[in-house]
Amino acid sequence: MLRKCFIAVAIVAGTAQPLLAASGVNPEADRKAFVKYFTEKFPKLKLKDFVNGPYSMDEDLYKQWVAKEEFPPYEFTLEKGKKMLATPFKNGKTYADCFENKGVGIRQNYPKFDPKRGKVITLEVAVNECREANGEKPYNYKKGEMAAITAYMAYTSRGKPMSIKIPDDPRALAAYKKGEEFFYTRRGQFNFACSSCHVQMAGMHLRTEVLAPALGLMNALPVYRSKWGAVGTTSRRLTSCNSQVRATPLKPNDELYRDVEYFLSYMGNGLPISGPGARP
Amino acid sequence: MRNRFLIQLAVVLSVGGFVTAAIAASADDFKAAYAKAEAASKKALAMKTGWLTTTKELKAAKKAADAGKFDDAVKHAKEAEALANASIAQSEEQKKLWKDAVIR
Amino acid sequence: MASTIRIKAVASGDATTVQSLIRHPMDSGFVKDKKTGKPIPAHFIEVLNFEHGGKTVFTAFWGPAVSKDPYVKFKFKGGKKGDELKISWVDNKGQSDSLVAKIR
Amino acid sequence: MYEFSDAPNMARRTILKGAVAGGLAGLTGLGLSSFPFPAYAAADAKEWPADAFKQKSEADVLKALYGKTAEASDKISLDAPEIAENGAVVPIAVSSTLPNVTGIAILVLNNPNVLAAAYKIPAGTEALASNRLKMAKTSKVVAVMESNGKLYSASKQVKVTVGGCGG
Repeated sequence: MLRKCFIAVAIVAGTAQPLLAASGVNPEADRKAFVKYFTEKFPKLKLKDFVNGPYSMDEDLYKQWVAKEEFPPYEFTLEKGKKMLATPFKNGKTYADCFENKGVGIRQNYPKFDPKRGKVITLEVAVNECREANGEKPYNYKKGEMAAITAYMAYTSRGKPMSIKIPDDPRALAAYKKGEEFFYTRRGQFNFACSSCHVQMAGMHLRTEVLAPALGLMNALPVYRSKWGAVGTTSRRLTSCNSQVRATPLKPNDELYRDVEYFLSYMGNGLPISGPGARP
Repeated sequence: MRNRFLIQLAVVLSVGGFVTAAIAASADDFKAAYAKAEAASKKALAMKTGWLTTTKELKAAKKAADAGKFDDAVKHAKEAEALANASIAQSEEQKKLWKDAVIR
Repeated sequence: MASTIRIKAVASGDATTVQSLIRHPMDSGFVKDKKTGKPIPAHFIEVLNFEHGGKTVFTAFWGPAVSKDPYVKFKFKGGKKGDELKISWVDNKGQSDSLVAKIR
Repeated sequence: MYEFSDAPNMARRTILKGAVAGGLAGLTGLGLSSFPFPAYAAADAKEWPADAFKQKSEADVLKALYGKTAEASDKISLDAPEIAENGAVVPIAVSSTLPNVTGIAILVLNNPNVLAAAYKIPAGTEALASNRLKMAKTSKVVAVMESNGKLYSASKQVKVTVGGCGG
């Protein structure tokens, strides 16, 4: 009798703290440590302003950003995305048939874990799966149409808190953990990890650029970069970062890229979506 | 931690340099050196730890060989191999070390 | 084809502030095509004109150093909510576009 | 990145010649031949000051545009960043309290062609213009205004660097 009771308690506790004891993975504890680190490092910055990256940290950059946001250069991309979302496929169906709330105001829920397939589904993957399910060719994962439609979807989610869920499923936790490992692993001839620039050196000037903090970084994606003159996807952001440290970038939409997006998006939970963000 | 790694890398690279300086290389020397470099590079890429500089050296090796400059070609191939091996060593080392960087 | 011209024209007090964004590559002629290695020929808007009440209120003369999808802002006396503002541009290849927008 | 500095002078001239020819040919494309007296003042490629856009120095640009030289004025405000976040899109705004301003020119002295933009300001339009420019490298930016037939200028140094691991 007593023993049964113990088991029941253990199960209840298990759902509250996903696999904590079994795997040693505790995303919520990681997130709290992450937030604490950045809020202590930047005591003057409001939590919600982390999603605007370097623009929140340098007055000269901030002024340039405000000047551009008066009529943002990604305005045409947003219009294109909006049109794409409303345009039916050849079979008459639209993206609205694939997404909850017709694809509007849902960006904050991605990447999400699909328990049926045991896979992390990023917004970009969801877009391409929707296309393929309706007999259309998938988009390139880096730019163009993919960037446009996800930019518009992010725009309709602006201000909503990032709401990534990591369910009590060993496959979800494994993906999260692999993402975390990717984030902290040094790579490339420069021997830099994502975290080297965006944790330890966050807010510092590298040459004259200000390094964005990792906290809230994914909330701004997809992102318009002045140096691209265009909006790019998460895959493009990651391939570009890898190249800069002289690491051979992985293929766009590589499993590790999806995992790191899952990890880093979870770190940004509760912070508002600011995508499509703008960055130098 | 990072310093140790960079020193290792520097040693590997300089050894690669010395070996080639001594004797004039032939097309066969190049082929052998290139095959080894290519194999190491493929292994690194499969481990998702490739370096762009490895690919660059491989290309430079091929270009030099095409121009008949086998000394140069071998030098680039050895450098590519050293870089590929260093990238693999980096990956192995990071399998443990990444945890030290985690925010706690 | 959707118009290449976007306008925000807002009347406030006795003046109207106009902001415009135009979809145009504004190729400088100095950038090389990454695939072909050949320079992308210069292609840029030369003249942009704004007219209100039958009178030109602002004319821009642009060269290839104006950014892609160019932006401009100016302010003129007069103009009230509902008034028409006519915008037109012509580029160095003779392409052009125009739009009639309402002041808000 | 914009490789302004890579282009040899010859190529630059050829491009500009082509630009002028293209602009003139464009008039027929605009349909102006069938409406010789357009009811509205459409953008007219004939007005484009081709010669001024070819010049390599501040003095030559001002000579080509206005036929005179400028004197420094503290009545012109030139709002430009200290460090451009990216040379591809540098927001620059100019305004002035000078009376009767009829023209504004914005020059980037280290660009291959110095004149970036020129604006015609009719009576009733304020002495104000804001735009986004490309800058090849660190350079002095000069704002020039024509007021009561005289030229005045203000300048500011804007630093431009190449992107690194930032963002």
